[in-house]
Amino acid sequence: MHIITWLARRVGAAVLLLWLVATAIFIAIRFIPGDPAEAIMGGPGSQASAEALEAAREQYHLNEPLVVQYGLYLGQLATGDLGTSYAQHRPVAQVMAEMLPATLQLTLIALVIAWFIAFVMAAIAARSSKIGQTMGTIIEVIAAAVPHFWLGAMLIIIFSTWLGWLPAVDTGTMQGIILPAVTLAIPLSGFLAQLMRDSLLTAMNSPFALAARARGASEGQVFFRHGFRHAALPALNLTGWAVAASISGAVVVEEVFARPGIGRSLLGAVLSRDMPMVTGIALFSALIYMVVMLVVEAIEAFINPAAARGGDQ
Amino acid sequence: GCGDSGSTQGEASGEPQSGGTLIYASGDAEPDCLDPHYGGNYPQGLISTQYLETLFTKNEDGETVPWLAESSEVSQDGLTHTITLTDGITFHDGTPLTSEAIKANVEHLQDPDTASSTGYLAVQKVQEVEIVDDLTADLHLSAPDNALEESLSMHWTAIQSPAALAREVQENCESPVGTGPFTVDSWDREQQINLVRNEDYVLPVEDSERENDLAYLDGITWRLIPEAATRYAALQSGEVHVIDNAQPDTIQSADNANIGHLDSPRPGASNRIELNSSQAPFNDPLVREAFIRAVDVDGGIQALFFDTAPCSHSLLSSVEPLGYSDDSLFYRDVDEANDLLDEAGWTERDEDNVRMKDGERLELIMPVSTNQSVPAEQSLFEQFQAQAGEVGFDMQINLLDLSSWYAALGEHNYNLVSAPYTKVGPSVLRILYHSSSIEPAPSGYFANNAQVDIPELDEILVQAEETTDDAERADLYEQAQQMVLEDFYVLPLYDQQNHFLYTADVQGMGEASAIAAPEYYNVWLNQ
Amino acid sequence: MSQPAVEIKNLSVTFPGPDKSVIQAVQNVSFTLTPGRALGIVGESGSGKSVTARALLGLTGGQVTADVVNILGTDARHLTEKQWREIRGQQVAMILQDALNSLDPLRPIHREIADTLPLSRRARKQTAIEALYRVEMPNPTVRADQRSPQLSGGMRQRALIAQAMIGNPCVVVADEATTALDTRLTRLVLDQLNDLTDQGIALAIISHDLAQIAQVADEIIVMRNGEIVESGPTDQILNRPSHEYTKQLLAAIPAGVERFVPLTRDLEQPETPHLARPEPEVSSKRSDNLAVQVTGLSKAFGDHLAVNDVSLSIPRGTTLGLVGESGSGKTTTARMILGLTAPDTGTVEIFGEHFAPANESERRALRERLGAIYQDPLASFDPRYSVSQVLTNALSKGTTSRSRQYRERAIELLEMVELDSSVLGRNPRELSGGQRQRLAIARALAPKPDVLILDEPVSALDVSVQATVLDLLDRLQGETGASYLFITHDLAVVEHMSDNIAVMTNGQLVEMGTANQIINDPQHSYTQELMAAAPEWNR
Amino acid sequence: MTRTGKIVAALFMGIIAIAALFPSLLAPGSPLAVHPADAFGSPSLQHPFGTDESGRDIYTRVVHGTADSLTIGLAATGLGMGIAVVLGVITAFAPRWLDSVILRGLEVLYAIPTLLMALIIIAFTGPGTTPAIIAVGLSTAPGYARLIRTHLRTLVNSEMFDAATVLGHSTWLKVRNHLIPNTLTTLLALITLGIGQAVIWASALSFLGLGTPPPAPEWGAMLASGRTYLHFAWWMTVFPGLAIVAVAAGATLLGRSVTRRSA
Ligand SMILES: Nc1ncnc2c1ncn2[C@@H]1O[C@H](COP(=O)(O)OP(=O)(O)OP(=O)(O)O)[C@@H](O)[C@H]1O
Ligand SMILES: Nc1ncnc2c1ncn2[C@@H]1O[C@H](COP(=O)(O)OP(=O)(O)OP(=O)(O)O)[C@@H](O)[C@H]1O
Ligand SMILES: [Mg+2]
Ligand SMILES: [Mg+2]
Repeated sequence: MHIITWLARRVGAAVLLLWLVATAIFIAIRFIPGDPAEAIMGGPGSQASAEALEAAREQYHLNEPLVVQYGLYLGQLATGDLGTSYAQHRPVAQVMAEMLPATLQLTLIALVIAWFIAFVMAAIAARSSKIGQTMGTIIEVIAAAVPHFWLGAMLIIIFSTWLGWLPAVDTGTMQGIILPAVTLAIPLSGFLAQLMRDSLLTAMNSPFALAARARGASEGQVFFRHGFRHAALPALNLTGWAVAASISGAVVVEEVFARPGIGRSLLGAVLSRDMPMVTGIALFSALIYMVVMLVVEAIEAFINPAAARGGDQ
Repeated sequence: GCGDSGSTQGEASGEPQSGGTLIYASGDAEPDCLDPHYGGNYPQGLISTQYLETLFTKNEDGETVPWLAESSEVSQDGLTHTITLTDGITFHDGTPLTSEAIKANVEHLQDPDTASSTGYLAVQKVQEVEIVDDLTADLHLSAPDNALEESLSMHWTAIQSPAALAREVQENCESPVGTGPFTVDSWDREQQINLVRNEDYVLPVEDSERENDLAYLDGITWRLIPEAATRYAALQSGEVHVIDNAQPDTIQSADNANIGHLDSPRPGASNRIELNSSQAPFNDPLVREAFIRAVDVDGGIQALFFDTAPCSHSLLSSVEPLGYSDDSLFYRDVDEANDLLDEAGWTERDEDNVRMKDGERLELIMPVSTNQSVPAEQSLFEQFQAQAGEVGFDMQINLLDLSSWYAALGEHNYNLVSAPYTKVGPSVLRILYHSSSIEPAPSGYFANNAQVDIPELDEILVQAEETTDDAERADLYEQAQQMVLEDFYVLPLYDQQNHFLYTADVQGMGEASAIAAPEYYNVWLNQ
Repeated sequence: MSQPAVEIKNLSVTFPGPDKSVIQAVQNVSFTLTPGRALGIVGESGSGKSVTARALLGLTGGQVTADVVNILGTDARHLTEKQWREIRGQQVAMILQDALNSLDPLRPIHREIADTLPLSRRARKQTAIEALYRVEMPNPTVRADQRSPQLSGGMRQRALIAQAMIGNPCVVVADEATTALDTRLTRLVLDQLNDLTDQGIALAIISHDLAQIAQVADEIIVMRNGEIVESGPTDQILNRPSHEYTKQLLAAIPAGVERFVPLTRDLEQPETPHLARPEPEVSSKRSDNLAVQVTGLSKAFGDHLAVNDVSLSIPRGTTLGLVGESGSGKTTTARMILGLTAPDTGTVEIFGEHFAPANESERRALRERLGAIYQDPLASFDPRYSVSQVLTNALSKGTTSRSRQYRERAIELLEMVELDSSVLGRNPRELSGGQRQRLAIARALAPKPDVLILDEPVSALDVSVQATVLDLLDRLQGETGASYLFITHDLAVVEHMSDNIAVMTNGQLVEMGTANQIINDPQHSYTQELMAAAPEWNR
Repeated sequence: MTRTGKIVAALFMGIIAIAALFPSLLAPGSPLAVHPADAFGSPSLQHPFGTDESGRDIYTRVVHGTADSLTIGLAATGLGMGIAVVLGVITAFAPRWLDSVILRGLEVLYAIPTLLMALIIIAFTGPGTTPAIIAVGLSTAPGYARLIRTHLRTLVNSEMFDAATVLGHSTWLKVRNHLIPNTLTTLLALITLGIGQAVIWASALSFLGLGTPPPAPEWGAMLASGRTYLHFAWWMTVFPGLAIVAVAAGATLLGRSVTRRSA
């Protein structure tokens, strides 16, 4: 398939998906109990006057018929306008533009660390004895079973309080991101390693690995030329999910390590029922997910062009 | 018995140095608005203390003294307060401080659009501000108010530039303009608020020890670290210099860790549980007393607060000179509690061992605001829940976010509540226990959560506020406190806790504003 | 005779088995490989051929003992891994058994071929392209950049040969180099192996098919259960076999064997009786005489026309063989006949009754008369079912899989396919390939069908097992008078099994006629090409 | 897994089962009884996991919390799986257009991270145990639905199904004989794997103050209160956390062995 048509199709699908997410959220928000105008005015506790509520309704077009509201909403989205935060009274896009870099930085670093740990774990487990493998499985499973918030707390107490090696909160230096990123990475690496080890083992025992050995390749060469690629593929496939999972994790990790970011904004938005903010973040993470999926597909096509062209015939 | 508070005041060592940015880590919720007129909660007071100043303040002896005001005078009838401002003070925006500002600020507080609650109550009685000359204004009151100067010493009534107040609410929230030693430079939401030194600062009073009037610190980075453990870890590793909302356990271990501790109990009301007397079962004083007998306040506080919070048996903070305390009223006696409940007619029991009367269960609902209640306090309530359960109460704790908590109070859907209230001076008693406070303020808040409705008490409270005789005032307030305490409307716990920990390189800590918020004007970093 | 390139004496290989037991994979095997000559190793599946071959590269993964392992003058009994690596690829090269999977699907084949050469990146690629050119890979410069999934089976096989040749080895071991290929490609590969010996390389060629080995090998050793049962020059093994097992192997080859002559016959008896030829009962209704009639079937997948206007018929009681290269549409045709794939156009009639296209419920009545057997029977069994449950499920028409009520019928079915009733409790996974295929046949026979569609039923089996299954099918046809549609790519098998033969290529049916016509007098050019490629096998 | 491994795993699951069903057998005390005087006791013979800020025995609370935490995990997984099965079956058997509509919808939900979706749902329902169950259940459903759909599609297109078709078995018989039983093992594996994650998600919600409120001995809630005293009473955080890890890891291992066996 031509690269342009491929891209056009993928982008088309992504736009469709975003539209669906936006619509789903629009419908969902209409079901939320309580008066949105009240939420705008700071929740039921604020006891805003009737006039103030009316003004808010006017300002946020809450008096229009649903269809009109939907149209306005889509129109706004199409121009990149995500609305105004009820709680912060600032454009959602602006808030996200401030928060997103921190979260993306955290997620990306965590992803890299997770990949690295997973690969090392898989490589060690794949090459060791039966007992080593069982130990490997158990370590992977435990890594995947550790809740972020607990891990974060443990890492702080060990590396920050006891050993004093690493800061507990972001200090603006690269050191500050180590603990949060590792916290986010470890459970993820558990999942990835489980996946990678299976395919690594399969690849290392496959006929083509034997063929490589038969033509004189060393174990190391077999490992890097064949095992690594095959292990990377399924894990790569999971990257979309992994990014989504990291954003979930970021909600907790940002809270624990007092880092700004969309995870923490989301928590705040949910607590204050700041629906435009919630909508914006949901849409954004869907967008990120889709961008990641696109990139992943491109990388996959690079590693495995045959599969990208529609599999073996 | 309760322990004593252990407070290690910072002692300046050596010559103060200029320079350095102090990193402050706050555990409070991020303020919606940096202008404390808007709403008016304690976190706003804490931060605005650094960049706003008040007309009056409190000295070390707890007396109210002028600050931005040079002097003040009260008319014979108590209905006119004449305030004269100190000359030569300018706002951060360069405009001079004039009597116009007093008028603009009072009007701003009274404007419903400002959505002020604390400040609004403080200037409730001011009917009109009359400008006499550039530096003098007359405040005309609807009724005498001997607490007005105390009220004007609180940062919720701090004086801001009239030009700034004229801006959009939102804009003023982001960059309030005052006269303080620091100014608001920028606000990175959810992360930090950056304050920088006000290079044109003029200290309103004489201070012989200062070479110039400028703060030592280049600025303050006001970080938001809601997690207590993380905050303390950051302090321990030196990433931040000062933390607030210090947990009792960390305060206790701070001494060994070479960390300074500032205990600055808030003025006004003590931290207490109010028993909603407007509805069953607490409309019966016997049941109120039974509840108070059932729970172990002292034991709980001792364990949870590690002797950092002395028990209070008073309605008012221990820093209030007119506070009245009665130790004989508050103790635990389970047998007595059971007898009282029997006497009140709650004699049957259901299968969960909850007492019943006429088919009604002895249920208590306690909404707890997670934003306003520290974990140790929530644990204390949990203990009360278990102990009250032993005598047959079914006490439910509902953890709510602030707005839901307000909503629950607004719907009168509570039997017990702990609502902190900070105000300088004993006049807080009128706000908290006058029957008119059952009516909600424009912001929706009503302060008389115990719903005390005693005409005689109302009269005493009004009189106490209007009298010009200090001795009479003290006597009236003592009577009022006795009435509320002896009828068991309230279970006092401890002073409103306000603990700060700071690293060893922070020097000069200890000064605080009238509302007990630490000031950093004289603080310097020993680098 | 020249100096042997490889000399092996008393080679034994063991693997650790379950519960501390020992698997004796190879025992006391001795042979020599000589430059310019080819040694054939034959034997049934699991006889230890591949393990023996891998021992020449130090890649068995098991415990190896031998009196002599001499590879090009090196005593290879106690080599380190590093020393072995110098032998592998440079001195001894191997073409692995599983051609379809011996190239990493994620890497371009030029890398796979040349990545161990001590040359620059560009030079390596150039060498790889030259090697591909030498093995007659079509369009080598383009193919070099492709990955194995983009290559056909034959191309992959040739790429593997190129890979083996690139280090200029003195010894080449080809393990089942032709198993996966259709007739034409087999021919091609065998020719190329022949070229190797001409170049003076010592060749070992491994197969379970004596017929193929015979075309290349100068000498043959026959293995069974890890041991050599017989060895000698090709001519002697083929024409004067002394061991009973060798004779059986020879007999199992279907090429040239007449219809209904059992392949598992006892060679001692000169005249083996033919199996009973079924007497097709001629019905009065003409259309009823055709078990299957297919008219104008077409099927497209996307814009690829997999089957194009195919019409064929199977007279009652006869076998129609369907041959054609891979991807020619054989399976798709069979699935349409079975009503598993809906045809785009065309109809299928079973015994004169309309069968497809139709609603499943409409044709359910006819289902009883139609059975099917596939290449991979395991996939068609419910993984949770035991043999008895598989059969019970079929016998009870799916209503139950556990009732003891059907036990007797199940045992009967097993007897029909010559399986012992002791397998009833086992899971099909625990059966051998031949046994599984028998079970599949037994299940297909449960509703007593009149037509069996057999899609490559023996392609996965080695020759000796294949022989037993083919005989079984023959016998059953004799007993039940069923009609077969027999799909295969193996000309020898189709010749042995069919009354009529149909030939497909590119989705089209190009020729159909009696077996004799098609084999001896092919009309269509594709059929002619196909027949010309078939190995001559004279006995 | 080795023999000893299996025994250890079985023993472990047995202890968890007892803790969930008959907690008093393992810990006779009350998980709610407060003893302010015993607050913040470090682990000792009397209190093997120490005591918390109200003097409650953490061991007792962890044991009694098993039921709470597991129930939430089970209920959430059950809910998610129930929805997923319905959607999965519809998409596997529905006409192409309906399949692609539902598939798109699932992709939409899948694109929104789990915890984010749970938070959004809680924005609607408010915090609490039931909302946490609903939130975790709903937000895990799309992932399961996709897996189930693929699984069913594979089964429906399998040679096993073809073989039954050729034998003339009706659709219902095929579904009954092959589809349901073969899916059940997969579901069982998914459920056991899912419970562990559901327990983690639910405890994350409790930790954020949106799940089960104190003083219930739910592990996430215990962790949340313990973390306040992290520097002073590490045992309040460590043990409930270990319990979560143990149960989640145990469930995963169990799920994997189910998958292995059915494979
Ligand atoms: N790595 C191994 N571990 C255990 N047993 C093995 C191993 N490799 C081979 N075997 C066993 O050794 C025996 C011989 O296997 P081998 O692969 O040599 O057979 P083969 O003759 O090549 O059969 P085929 O024709 O099926 O390829 C078999 O029983 C096999 O199960
Ligand atoms: N379900 C399907 N979807 C798309 N293409 C298909 C499908 N089934 C078969 N094809 C294509 O149709 C063509 C014919 O396939 P078919 O399986 O019928 O060939 P065959 O003759 O049986 O080949 P082989 O000998 O390899 O089994 C091939 O090109 C194949 O890729
Ligand atoms: Mg072999
Ligand atoms: Mg086929």
